[in-house]
Amino acid sequence: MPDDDLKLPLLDQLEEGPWPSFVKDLKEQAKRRPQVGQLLKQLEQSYEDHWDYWRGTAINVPGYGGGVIARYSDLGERFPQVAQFHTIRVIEPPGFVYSTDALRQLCDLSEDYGAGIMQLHGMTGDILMLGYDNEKLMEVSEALMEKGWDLGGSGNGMRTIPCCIGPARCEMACYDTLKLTKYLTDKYIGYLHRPEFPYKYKFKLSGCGNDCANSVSRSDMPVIGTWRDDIQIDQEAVAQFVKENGPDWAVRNVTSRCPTHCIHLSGDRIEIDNRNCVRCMHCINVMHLALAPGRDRGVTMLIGGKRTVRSGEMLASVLVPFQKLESDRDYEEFSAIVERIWDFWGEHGNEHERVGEFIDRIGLGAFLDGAGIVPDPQMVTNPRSNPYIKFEEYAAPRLEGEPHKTANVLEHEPDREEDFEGK
Amino acid sequence: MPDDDLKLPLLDQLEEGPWPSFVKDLKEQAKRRPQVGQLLKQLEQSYEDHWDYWRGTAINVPGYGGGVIARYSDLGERFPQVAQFHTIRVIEPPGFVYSTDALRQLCDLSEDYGAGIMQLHGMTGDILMLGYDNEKLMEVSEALMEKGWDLGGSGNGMRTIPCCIGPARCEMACYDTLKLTKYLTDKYIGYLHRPEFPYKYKFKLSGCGNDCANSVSRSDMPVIGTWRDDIQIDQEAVAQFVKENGPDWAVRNVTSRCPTHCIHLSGDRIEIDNRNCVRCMHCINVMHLALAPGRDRGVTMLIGGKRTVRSGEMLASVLVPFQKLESDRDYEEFSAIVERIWDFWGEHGNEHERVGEFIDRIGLGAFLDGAGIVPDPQMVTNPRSNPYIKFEEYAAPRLEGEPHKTANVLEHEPDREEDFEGK
Amino acid sequence: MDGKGKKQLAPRDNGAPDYRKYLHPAMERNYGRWKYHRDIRPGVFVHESESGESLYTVRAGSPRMMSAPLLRRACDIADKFCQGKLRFTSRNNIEFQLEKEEDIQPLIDEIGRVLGFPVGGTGHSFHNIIHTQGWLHCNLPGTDAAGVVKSLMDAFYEEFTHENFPQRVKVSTSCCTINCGGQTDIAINLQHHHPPVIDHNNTKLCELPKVISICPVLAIRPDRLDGRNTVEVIEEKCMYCGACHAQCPALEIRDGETDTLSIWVGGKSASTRGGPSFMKLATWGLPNNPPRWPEVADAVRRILKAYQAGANPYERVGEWIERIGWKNFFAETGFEFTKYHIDSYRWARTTFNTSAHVRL
Amino acid sequence: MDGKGKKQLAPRDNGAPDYRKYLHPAMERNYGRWKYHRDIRPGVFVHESESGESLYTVRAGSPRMMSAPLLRRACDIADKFCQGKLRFTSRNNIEFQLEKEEDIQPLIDEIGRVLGFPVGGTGHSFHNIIHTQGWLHCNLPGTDAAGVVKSLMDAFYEEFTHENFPQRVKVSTSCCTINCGGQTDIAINLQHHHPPVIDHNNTKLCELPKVISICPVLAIRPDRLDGRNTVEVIEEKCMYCGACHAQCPALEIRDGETDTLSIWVGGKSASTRGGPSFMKLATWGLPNNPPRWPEVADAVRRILKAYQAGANPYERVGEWIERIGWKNFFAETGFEFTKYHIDSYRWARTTFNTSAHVRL
Ligand code: SRM
Ligand code: SRM
Ligand code: SRM
Ligand code: SRM
Ligand code: SF4
Ligand code: SF4
Ligand code: SF4
Ligand code: SF4
Ligand code: SF4
Ligand code: SF4
Ligand code: SF4
Ligand code: SF4
Repeated sequence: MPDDDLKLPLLDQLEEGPWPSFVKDLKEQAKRRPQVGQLLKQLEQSYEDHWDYWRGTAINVPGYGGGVIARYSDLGERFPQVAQFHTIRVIEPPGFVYSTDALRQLCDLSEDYGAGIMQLHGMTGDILMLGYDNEKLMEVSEALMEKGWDLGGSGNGMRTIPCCIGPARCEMACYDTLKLTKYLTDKYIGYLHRPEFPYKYKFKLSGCGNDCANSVSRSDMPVIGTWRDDIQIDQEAVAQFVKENGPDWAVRNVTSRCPTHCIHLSGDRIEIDNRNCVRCMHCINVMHLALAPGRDRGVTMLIGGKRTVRSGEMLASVLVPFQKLESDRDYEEFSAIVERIWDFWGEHGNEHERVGEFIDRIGLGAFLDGAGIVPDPQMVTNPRSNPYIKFEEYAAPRLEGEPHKTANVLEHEPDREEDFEGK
Repeated sequence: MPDDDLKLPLLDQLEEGPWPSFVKDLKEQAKRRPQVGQLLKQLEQSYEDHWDYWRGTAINVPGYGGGVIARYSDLGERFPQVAQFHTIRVIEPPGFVYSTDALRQLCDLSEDYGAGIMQLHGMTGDILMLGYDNEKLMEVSEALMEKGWDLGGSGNGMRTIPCCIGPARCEMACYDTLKLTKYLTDKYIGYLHRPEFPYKYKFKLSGCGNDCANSVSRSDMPVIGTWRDDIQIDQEAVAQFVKENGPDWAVRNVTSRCPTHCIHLSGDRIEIDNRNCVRCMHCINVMHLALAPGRDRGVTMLIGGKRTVRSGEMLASVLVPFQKLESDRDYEEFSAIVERIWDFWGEHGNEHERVGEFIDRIGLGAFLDGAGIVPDPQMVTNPRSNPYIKFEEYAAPRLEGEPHKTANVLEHEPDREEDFEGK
Repeated sequence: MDGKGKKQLAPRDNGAPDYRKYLHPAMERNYGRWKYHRDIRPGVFVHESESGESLYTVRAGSPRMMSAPLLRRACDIADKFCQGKLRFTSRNNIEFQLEKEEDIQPLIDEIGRVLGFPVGGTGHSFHNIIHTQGWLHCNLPGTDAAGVVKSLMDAFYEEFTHENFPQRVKVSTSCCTINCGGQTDIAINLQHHHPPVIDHNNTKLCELPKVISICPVLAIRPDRLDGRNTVEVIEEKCMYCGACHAQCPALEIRDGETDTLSIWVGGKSASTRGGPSFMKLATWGLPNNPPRWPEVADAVRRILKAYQAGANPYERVGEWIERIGWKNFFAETGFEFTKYHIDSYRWARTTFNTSAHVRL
Repeated sequence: MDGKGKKQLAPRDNGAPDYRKYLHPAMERNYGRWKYHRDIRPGVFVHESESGESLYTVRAGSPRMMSAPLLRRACDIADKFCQGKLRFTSRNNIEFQLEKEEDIQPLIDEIGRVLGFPVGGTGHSFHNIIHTQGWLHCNLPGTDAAGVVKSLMDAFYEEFTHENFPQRVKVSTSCCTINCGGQTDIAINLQHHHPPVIDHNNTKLCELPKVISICPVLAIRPDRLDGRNTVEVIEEKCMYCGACHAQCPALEIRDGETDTLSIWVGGKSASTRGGPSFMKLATWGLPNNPPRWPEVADAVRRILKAYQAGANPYERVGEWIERIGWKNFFAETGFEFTKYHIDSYRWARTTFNTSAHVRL
């Protein structure tokens, strides 16, 4: 029954102010979908009590191990319409691009089966469709799939992949982020739908080091566009830039900010020692009419980012400094790396252990070995400063004639206490 | 019996080459002191076997808990003269300055009772006098003390303190390193001679941030000279410097190397934003005819440096950003800080736990609390990036009505396994 | 639990939608051929292609949570101005694209009239705040997210619609210590202050070994109570991280009375200049104060003011602080530096100032 | 163990010698009044005082280990030239001080003739190498120290007596993994390759709880053998640090056959510019090859050559490497980067390159 006259003393205060109010919008929608009114009432109760009233358990659409976030209200008796109020995660179109047809289709499905409210988009990139009960959940899933949409990730599997707008509308893009998003999603859709990893695995794809997809801080495997030849310089545009801004400004705000001091302004020309350029993007960003990434492009693959829980914040770190991503062969090489990592982590990772935490436990050197990746000085800011190294080269049977075993993930596995010790 | 014709096929090769040869010198000395010949023979055996032939245990001069490094030869039957071959550590004169009388006195004592060989100086700063047997050890100690010398540190106590030459011969010195060395040594001589700390405690004193005493990397409590007013600038000398070297050179090698970019060359004048100067010494070092430390001087006290063993390398970190060190009162304030640390670490440190390791175990915040030192943002390069904080402000009895206990060293003590876990 | 759909559900594995169908025609034509962009005004920029074509983008701030009718109205606008195409950004904004410069103002007017959304959030502005579920949908939150964001965006509306900062300002919020929110220039996060309280009657709900093994500091151990298996939490070890709570609701970490908010600064994902960096604790103990959380906006404003006054062009918040030093950051914002600001977790030592570098 | 001295020994607690008596008269007069210094030539500099006085210092490289007769000869020189005063530096050099410039050359000649010591080791030269006891006196060494240093200083004699580097080059050696040697620009350290071998008959010598508790990774646990208490080492956990060996000789960590030397670069104590820094692994597996350790000198020379060619003025070894990047360091020295270079100890993660910064 629509509730036309919602009185929400606390939430009502969020109707004020210049920024668009979700309360106002939801109140409107409450007139069409009564569960939205009850949602707001429960929210009002939370605002009053400083307390949350949702419980979660797992509900799966048959054949899928994830994609649904189930929510039951603790206040279900008072608010029966939100007693079951689940969210479906739907894979977004790469680059978050929509035709109005497609978006209207989602709107219709959302209202036909549920509360008719959506979040565009979730922090991981999914289309979040809120407010389905157990029954409608199955129906709307079926309907979505019928129309070509697909459920997004949750649980211990590959997650829905977001990417920056890349070549579709950005001059900085060093590879086709949208294409790789679709390629990886489609190729590994089984890993997304039927999770079987130790824990979640997120890709995030950015076309260049500006990292508009926030990949380094929020994904297990950031893929970031880069180049291996020289920065393209249009010296006439440089001269123009210097004329407009003055050489002092250019030095103070462009060249002197280069992290490796490899770019210089000499007169009204830019000179770059490209051997020392670390592709940080700064000079290109500021002088974007004059400078551009090189032409021999590809990606840097990183590994192990995540946010806070358990380990504290973890930024991903360099895994493969450069990988071409143009031919089919390049894509296969890329995939082969991904698969070797999944195989190794999949076999040896503990439950609930992100790949970055796994690396912390066994050591990056051992991880590279296990995943078959060649160590490279670019993986680290500096080599180790302590001498606690177990060189396999010198290992020999010693203790009571037993064969020598080197530091090895298998040894560490059963021994939980070691997780937080040195190795 | 002197051994005039030592044949040492391996060591003899170290007689060659332009650098002064300790082998040649010791061979000479072997003619006067036979134990030196046997020392060389044992060393030759080590060179041949890649093996060491010394064993250590503790020998103490009565009333002293340290100062002697006892050595027994495993080859004592072959080389009876070095069967006992102990080293005495003797406190050096601050600044390593000697009169020839004093040095000759040491030479005499060294030959009268022992092998007549010395190392000037040990890595910690002691005069190392080598080659005494159990009996001569007592005699030479007595003789040294009679003449006003004193035994140096070893074991779990305060160690002999070294300092840079400071005001005695350096224009950079911001406090009297020699005076503080003598003050601390004399005041705390009991802690040096009768060790009762959890583990060793090293001071190293440097007159300025150049740290010629290597304090940050090699001592538990570095004391480094600094100033809190402005860098002294002689603009005429600046102009002269710019004239001689050119402005480009000055920018490239002086101002652009400033870690906080707070120094600028404008024309032939130097301008410094002293609020941002971190007293790194670079500009003063290079332009030392034109720039000098400010006049309101004192010290920065740091804490917790050590080298490798167990923890890996540890550099000391800022404890007290600025402490005056001129009046008696200043010295007392300084000492009060030292004593609070010793009290707290002394009571709660585990055996064999350097103060830096202790801080790692209990947390720097808890350490400051325990030692009564006010937290300062300068102690860290940045505040924490993880939210794992136990605010005492919010602590209240919760679990089964028990009083709440906050993170506390006392809780950690019995629980060894926690040493290497997060807190 | 069986769906009542016409057919039995089976995995379709459709994968990702084909984005090519959804690209604005100008995007499709100039895919990979963009040469550069220019800022036109706050919220509006243009990209120029090698082909000589221009594509204008108008960015409108959205509240992320939207009703179907509201979204349909956005579609109406896109149909009218944008050849039936629109896109969203990674910060929940809607981007409308135009081929003709003269459509910009009419489009902006239409957005304001039909959606009530402001245009802005580009370049060196205060960008739209990214956020998480909060009391609207999650089962773990200690605070709301949408409400905090609405309150902040009201407070910084001017900053969103103008580009008056030295560099882009990115803000995020999270509603529990799991922190689904982003690592950004400024973040508003929840802080718990007690170990979890165990509902011993409820522990049957969860797998005990799982909840025991999830604790990063081994603070949970098996226990028996009234003949049943349960767990106990070693209070001294527990650091209130809430990982156990996410695993098992019987370990309740939240406390409506004492949970507070803290503010973090200096996070960055971009590899620009010094590269990505963590955000660090700026201030703590802000009351969890719905519906408007005024103390949070005050604290954020203090940071923004100091940043605006002190930063050099292109310096992100964290870069500015690194340059002036944390001592001056605390002095200029008026926040107090406490022992809690000093890291005590796994890599604490690596945050210590291991030099004689001091600002006096 | 009772001394046979005339009286029973008792603590005298004399404390530190009174340095004032030992200062060169010009030092005493100008104590705290020095204005600046100038370099005269390698090994010689002058300090000027506010008083107008000058003090010339001549620095002579010593092998640290010296016989009484040799030291007496040094005293003779000081008596002749330096008003009976001399000093040592923190790097084991002897400094002779003069008030008259014209005495410099005669003094240098005398040093050469009487002591055979070179003059140098100042400014931007290869400074005297600091070192530890080695097989001469310690009970723990896996290699010698004095011998390694003599061999290296022979190899770099020219570099000691000239000032041809971009900045001072400080080198240290250590003879076991305890590393009594300094954290310096270049360090030569010993590397063990096996867990300790336990001499079970000997464990009675030590306190078992102490040796168990000293292991940083809890690799030692109590054991019983033939009815006696002993310990066992969990080989997989042990990282060959040797801490137990220092505590108890029955846990033998050394191995004359497999112990090798490794070279570390980029350590620094000075707070200059970026501040102090750790030294990092450059190369490993150099044979422990007495009496001349030629492979060590070769490796050090590779570093010095690349440093000399590539560093900017005033850049210490570590600063140069940071600027050009470790990739180029390995390329220019020809050392191989291996998985062992990647840290695996407590703060390993903080050494990872958490950015998209790559040199391609
Ligand atoms: C919906 C969403 C927040 C939002 O409002 O946007 C979200 C919501 C939840 N996250 Fe998250 N996370 C969401 C993005 C993130 C992100 C950001 C990202 O992906 O860029 C992170 C940080 C990055 C990372 O992966 O570390 C994130 C880190 C977590 C974690 C901590 C994982 C870790 O190992 O650190 C958990 C807890 C867990 O997995 O046990 C978690 C768990 C959860 C759960 C499933 C809580 C639970 O266990 O029941 C939340 C469901 C809320 C709900 O009712 O829908 N969520 N979560 C985001 C997913 C939307 C989408 O699919 O598009
Ligand atoms: C549309 C969007 C990509 C997308 O696929 O959706 C995007 C688009 C552009 N970004 Fe971005 N960035 C977008 C999110 C991001 C993010 C992620 C985020 O906001 O959470 C970041 C990383 C933030 C971080 O480090 O934490 C990001 C860091 C940058 C930077 C680097 C800034 C810096 O110096 O640190 C640039 C370069 C610049 O400013 O010139 C950039 C530049 C740009 C340019 C100018 C690129 C171009 O030439 O087209 C685009 C116009 C931006 C504008 O706002 O003026 N974009 N950009 C995202 C818009 C978000 C929004 O609605 O506000
Ligand atoms: C003699 C000397 C080396 C030298 O040739 O100069 C030395 C020699 C020994 N050191 Fe050292 N250390 C010497 C300076 C150092 C330094 C450097 C310094 O003080 O600047 C360090 C590194 C800084 C530090 O303190 O961390 C150092 C760190 C150690 C350690 C590791 C302590 C730690 O916690 O990291 C040990 C092992 C221990 O204490 O258990 C140790 C133990 C030893 C012992 C006592 C080995 C033993 O347990 O028997 C060695 C006695 C050798 C002998 O036969 O005389 N020595 N030791 C140095 C003392 C001379 C002096 O008194 O002037
Ligand atoms: C004599 C001595 C102090 C002492 O009490 O014994 C000393 C004396 C001077 N040092 Fe030093 N330093 C001495 C050991 C050190 C050390 C410690 C060490 O060598 O182990 C360091 C720290 C090394 C490190 O960072 O690891 C040291 C780092 C400096 C620096 C900083 C260099 C830099 O930029 O990083 C300067 C400043 C400079 O070079 O202008 C300096 C400058 C000086 C000056 C120029 C200071 C002055 O104005 O008088 C002195 C003449 C030095 C020369 O060699 O040209 N001294 N100096 C030490 C001589 C050692 C030797 O015999 O070779
Ligand atoms: S990450 Fe780079 S390529 Fe992608 S949108 Fe941002 S600036 Fe463009
Ligand atoms: S991209 Fe970054 S590293 Fe490369 S030259 Fe430009 S500013 Fe320097
Ligand atoms: S540390 Fe400073 S004061 Fe001491 S000798 Fe070195 S430069 Fe001079
Ligand atoms: S002392 Fe260092 S920090 Fe201060 S102005 Fe000079 S170079 Fe800059
Ligand atoms: S931050 Fe916590 S409460 Fe908020 S959505 Fe994520 S898991 Fe839920
Ligand atoms: S809150 Fe965190 S630290 Fe405390 S018991 Fe739960 S998982 Fe362990
Ligand atoms: S480094 Fe090791 S072997 Fe050498 S003196 Fe120090 S403790 Fe002895
Ligand atoms: S060598 Fe080190 S790690 Fe190995 S058992 Fe001994 S103390 Fe432990």
